[in-house]
Amino acid sequence: MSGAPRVPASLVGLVGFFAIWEVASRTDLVPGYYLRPPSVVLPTMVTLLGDPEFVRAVVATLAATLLALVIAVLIAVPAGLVLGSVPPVRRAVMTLVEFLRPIPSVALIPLALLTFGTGPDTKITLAVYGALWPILFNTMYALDEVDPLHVETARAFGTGRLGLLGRVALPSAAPFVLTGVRLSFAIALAVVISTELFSGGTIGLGQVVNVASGGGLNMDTVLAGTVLAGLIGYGANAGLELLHRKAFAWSQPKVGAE
Amino acid sequence: MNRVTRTAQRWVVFAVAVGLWELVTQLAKAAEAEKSFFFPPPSEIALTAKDLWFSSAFGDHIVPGISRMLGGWALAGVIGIALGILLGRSRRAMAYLGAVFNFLRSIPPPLLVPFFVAAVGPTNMQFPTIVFGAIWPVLLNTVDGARGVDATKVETARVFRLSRAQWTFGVVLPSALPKVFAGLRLSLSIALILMVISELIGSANGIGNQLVRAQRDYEPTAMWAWIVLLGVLGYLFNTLLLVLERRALAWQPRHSLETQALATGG
Amino acid sequence: MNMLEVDGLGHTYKGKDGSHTAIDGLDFTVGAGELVCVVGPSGCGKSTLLRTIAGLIRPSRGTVSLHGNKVDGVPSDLAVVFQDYSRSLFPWLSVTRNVEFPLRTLSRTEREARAVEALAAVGLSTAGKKYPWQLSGGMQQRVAIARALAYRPSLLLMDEPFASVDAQTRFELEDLLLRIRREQDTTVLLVTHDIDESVYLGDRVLVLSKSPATVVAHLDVPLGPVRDQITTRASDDFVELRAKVAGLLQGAPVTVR
Amino acid sequence: MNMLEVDGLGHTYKGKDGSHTAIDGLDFTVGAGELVCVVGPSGCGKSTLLRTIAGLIRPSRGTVSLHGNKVDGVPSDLAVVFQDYSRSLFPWLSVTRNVEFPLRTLSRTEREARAVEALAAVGLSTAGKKYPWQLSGGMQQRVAIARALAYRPSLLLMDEPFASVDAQTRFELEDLLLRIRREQDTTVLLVTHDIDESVYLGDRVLVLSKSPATVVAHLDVPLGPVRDQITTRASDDFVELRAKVAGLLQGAPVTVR
Amino acid sequence: GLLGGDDNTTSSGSTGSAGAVEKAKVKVGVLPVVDVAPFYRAIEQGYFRDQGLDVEPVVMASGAASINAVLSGDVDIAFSSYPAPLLAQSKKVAEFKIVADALTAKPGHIVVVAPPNSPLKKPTDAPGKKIAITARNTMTDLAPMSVLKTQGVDYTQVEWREMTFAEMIPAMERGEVDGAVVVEPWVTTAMKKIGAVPVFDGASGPTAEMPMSGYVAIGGTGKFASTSPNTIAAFQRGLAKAQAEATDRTKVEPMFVKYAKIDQQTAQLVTIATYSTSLEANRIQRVANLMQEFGVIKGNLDVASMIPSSTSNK
Ligand SMILES: Nc1ncnc2c1ncn2[C@@H]1O[C@H](COP(=O)(O)OP(=O)(O)OP(=O)(O)O)[C@@H](O)[C@H]1O
Ligand SMILES: Nc1ncnc2c1ncn2[C@@H]1O[C@H](COP(=O)(O)OP(=O)(O)OP(=O)(O)O)[C@@H](O)[C@H]1O
Ligand SMILES: [Mg+2]
Ligand SMILES: [Mg+2]
Repeated sequence: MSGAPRVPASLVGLVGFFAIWEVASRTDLVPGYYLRPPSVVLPTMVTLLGDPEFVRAVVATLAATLLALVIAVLIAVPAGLVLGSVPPVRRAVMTLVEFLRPIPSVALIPLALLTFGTGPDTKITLAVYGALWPILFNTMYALDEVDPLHVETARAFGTGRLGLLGRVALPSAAPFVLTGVRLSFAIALAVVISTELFSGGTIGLGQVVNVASGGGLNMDTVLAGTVLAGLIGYGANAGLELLHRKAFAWSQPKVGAE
Repeated sequence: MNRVTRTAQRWVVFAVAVGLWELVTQLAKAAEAEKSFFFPPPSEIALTAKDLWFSSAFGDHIVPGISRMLGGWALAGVIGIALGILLGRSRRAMAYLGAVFNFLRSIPPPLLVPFFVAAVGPTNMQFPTIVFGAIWPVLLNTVDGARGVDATKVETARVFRLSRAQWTFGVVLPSALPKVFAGLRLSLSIALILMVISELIGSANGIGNQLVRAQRDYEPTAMWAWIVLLGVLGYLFNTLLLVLERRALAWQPRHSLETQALATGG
Repeated sequence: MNMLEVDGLGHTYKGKDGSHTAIDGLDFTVGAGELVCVVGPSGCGKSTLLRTIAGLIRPSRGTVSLHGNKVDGVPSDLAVVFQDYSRSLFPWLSVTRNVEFPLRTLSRTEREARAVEALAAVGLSTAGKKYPWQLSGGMQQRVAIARALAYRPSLLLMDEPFASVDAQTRFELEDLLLRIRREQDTTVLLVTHDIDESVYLGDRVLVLSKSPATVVAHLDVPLGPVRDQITTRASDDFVELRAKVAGLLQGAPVTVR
Repeated sequence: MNMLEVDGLGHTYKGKDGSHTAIDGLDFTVGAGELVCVVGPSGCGKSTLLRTIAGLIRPSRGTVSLHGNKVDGVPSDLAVVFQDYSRSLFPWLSVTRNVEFPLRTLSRTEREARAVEALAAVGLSTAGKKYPWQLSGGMQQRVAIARALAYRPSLLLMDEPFASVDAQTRFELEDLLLRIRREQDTTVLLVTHDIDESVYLGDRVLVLSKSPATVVAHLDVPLGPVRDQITTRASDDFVELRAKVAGLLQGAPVTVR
Repeated sequence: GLLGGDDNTTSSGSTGSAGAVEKAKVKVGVLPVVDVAPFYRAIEQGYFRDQGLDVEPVVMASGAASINAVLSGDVDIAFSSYPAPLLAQSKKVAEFKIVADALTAKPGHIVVVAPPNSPLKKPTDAPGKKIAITARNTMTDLAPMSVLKTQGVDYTQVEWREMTFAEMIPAMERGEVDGAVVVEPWVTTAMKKIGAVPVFDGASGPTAEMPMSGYVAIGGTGKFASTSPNTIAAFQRGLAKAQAEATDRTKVEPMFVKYAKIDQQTAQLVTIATYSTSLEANRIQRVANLMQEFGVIKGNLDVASMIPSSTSNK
């Protein structure tokens, strides 16, 4: 989702969300001791960000997420190009893929813990596994939508199979692939934090939340972590959108949306 | 190419993978390798699975789990497509709502638990969790598709002063449809995944509930049986969705033999 | 009684790297039921002009009025045949459905009747069930024409509508257009790069200069409402007018009207 | 010495609901350095013919041979100007980059030089940095032509390449094509629906019947290699040939050659 | 090995008699719970250092995760509540050795609580009620089931609902569950936040003084528990010193606040259970028997075989 040019408007939406939350937890609509209001959570978050240990945890989570995303892109884009353009390979591999895809990383945490230990390997591996699919699928589907005439044009001018993939298929698929990357970022972040949350052992935002929720209703910290995760994702998304606008100026809608 | 070779093509990699899996796990078991306890051979898993799936667990856990998941996915699809078209074609809606959605979508589902617990309570949060998590691929892909409507088609629609319904369902939706389907397929597996995650909390039944119990009780064969069930279900629903997709996208040139040959360079 | 009034019309496309003035200070009028042909060099701004009249782009300067009302948004009762016809067809609809698509106010049977009639008129009776990408270029262009005709607009804008059909079909379509214009009293603004065609079809010919387009001349074509491919084209008036238009296009200083 | 040999060529499009035979039993040859124009009714199969020669679709029957070798896959040293020029440009590349696209074997400077030259030849020197959608229809078509010319193919296939440009530009592009053909000894197969153009440009004119296309006639055009828009078009030979082609197209039983 | 104790030449600590430790650097998987307060105190006070050990706590997310970490060899010793390692032992997942006992229940430590207006007022109300627990086959369901059984209440009719402690409180308030089984500090928290009242104590009658949790390691050839008897003994001595001091509230309360993230106010109120100073197989055997009684463990499990031979204070 992009194209939010006016900052005030986008703020209105966010502020509205926080306002509803505030009111809900201030009135007795929801248990306020549990769902702490943002007026408590946001300052807690700011305070936490002053704590070097917390910052280290956030950085650890972020680094793992980014690494996982990069690995996922490096695997999924070429794989998507091949699967999208060579039907026999697609037929042969997709059955296995469709069996693997719905297996939740969370269910694999214990096995991953046994295999990779408590280090960052576990969460990165699981995050790559979760983040692969949107990129892979969007690449494949984008290939289906490549204008056949573009393919014919390139072939007529003697472009080989690889050139076709790299110089025609990839550029025309790129915007949709990037949407896949945006989806995958959120998934990678979710898997990294969930792994920290459900397995522990490595430092990270999930670990902080887990420790905080273990010892009593430290919902301030839990929710601060939640909001921070949201903000990280929001920032990453904004960055990817900027990239999108810069890289794909040609794909901007030429006719204004009503 | 005839049907038989096609089917063979479809399953050969899968069969080889399962064969390798069996081989490796059997070897590990024979060698009494460490941790082989947690990685039973698929033949054993199959036996356990047969007993597990077709026992009373079917009605107690599998059916409730699946109905939650399918219901959640369907609702996520409807909301995702509707919102996606709105956000994709309206700058204003995007300006106001884009930020909120990007914020919410980045919160990992396990961290959203407090919100759902506060809103619907821990024993009722499975369904909303699934809906909330499965929306995003459909939403984002629909936005992309809705935005990508060819400029000449937009102008054509405007010139003929199409009604809002015609514009939405006759122009925007069909041109976004291939991307919507990509989103729906992603959402489907995410719905399955979230079904498992959401059943970890407050639920008395479900596949996720059983999976985690098997995990905790050190019953790796049962745990794998549930994992395999997720794979089977994912494959099944995906196949059904593909049939639907092929019908809905029958108009696409890519489904003609000519362009298929073209895409492969043949 | 002027159907269409264009007054000081100008449009500048704004881009990241500089802007481009496509048309500038255009003034002309088109009476109800008139058929006006627009000719001008490639890239001079003809399509831009049609787009502003159709209300698809808001002009940077000047106004377009229909029936005396300033155009702001797409006017009703208007049909356009786009230059980029292949992209203006909906690939997910069959040919018949494409033609029926804008006729939503009509009953189902009436819609079908109109589509059948329009497709027959452009010689595509047998292609109704096909999808656009299964058609040849010229056939796609004729589908776009059929769609516009089936709509029975009071103002019809056509952007090089016969560019992709063979000579024979082109003649037939030209005569079809003339007939429909007579029968339905449609006002037509037609962009063409074929000078003969502009004279053969037009009640008037609007000659535009090269980019940014300004009106070079506004020629009356006194050939009468009923025309014939062989006799009209052989007439002296026709040959003379045709030379005049060609001369104007090449920048010869001709003052007419 | 035949560059191109087409032998019993036929193609049937297979669809879910029935099949459609676009061309059937075509036989003809084109010598090296010849310019052959193809004319035929809309939808008869001209584009299909070009696609099979380019190796983009595998014909259902018959063979295409280049230099005596059967075509199987896309031959090297071939360029195509597609009828649907606007869709054949890559929207993610600027105009210059579009023209440079096929030239990846050349050095960077050489590529640029070729692109600049080709764009200048079609009158688009100033549009190099724009994206295709910022151009008018005729300009896009000229970009497609420039791309094919910059490639300097030995066989050039053109599908109604001048359909969207004004008369003046069309004349210039025709002459450009003739000049390049002479200079580079390119073999050209050009589909057009403009009968005058086919006679003006062609060494021979291939007339096709309506769908499924078969060869109706194969006319020699004895106008010599150097032609001129004014004198050639005014010559008696020209007028006679033109009438002959028109007659053939309308199905008059003429036996030539 | 590389990480072996040879590099640690500086100290054999105050009790040098036991011989040099085989592995100076020891990783211990722990949870953010009150049970490990003495462990952290031992680190802070340098009791492990005195024994020649460099102990690194690795905070895990659950007992199961902790067990998996020790199984993978990633940590040497894992803290867990007893049912998980005992179950794993009975399934022959690995050869578990109990290195040290951590906490023994005392009245008020594990309690079945209910919101004030709940229909669950006394143990006999339990059948048909929804009661929140952390997970099946843990102390949170075994202990109350045992109590109910001895009182002749049909425990099989209780509807258990699994959720985290944090979620139990709003769940009770919303009436989604009629009660919850909570351990400290959640007993105190539930009372404070929603005025929850105790229904019955989970550590009474058959489960009185029930051992709750301990530290385990993996034995067998080449495994830590077999190769590092001196290290284990050193760990035991260091921990025992802190466990013994834990009777003094002021010594553990700061650990609650710092490591279990319990707020100061609550920390002052929580019931502090008994921190064991000895490792007695027959006491821990009660947990195994309890699990057997409710069918969690099939067959006999001899806890004595799980006590490492090197243990000093049997
Ligand atoms: N992909 C396709 N699938 C099915 N039929 C097709 C396909 N492409 C073309 N046809 C059919 O083949 C016939 C010939 O098409 P072709 O495009 O070759 O005609 P053409 O001579 O180029 O016509 P025009 O001058 O209008 O461009 C047409 O009747 C068309 O309907
Ligand atoms: N979307 C756009 N953005 C920027 N410039 C544009 C855009 N559309 C057209 N132009 C420029 O405006 C000028 C006029 O374009 P227009 O399409 O109106 O020409 P035209 O007269 O229709 O030409 P043709 O006969 O070749 O179709 C051209 O120079 C073109 O480059
Ligand atoms: Mg134009
Ligand atoms: Mg064609």
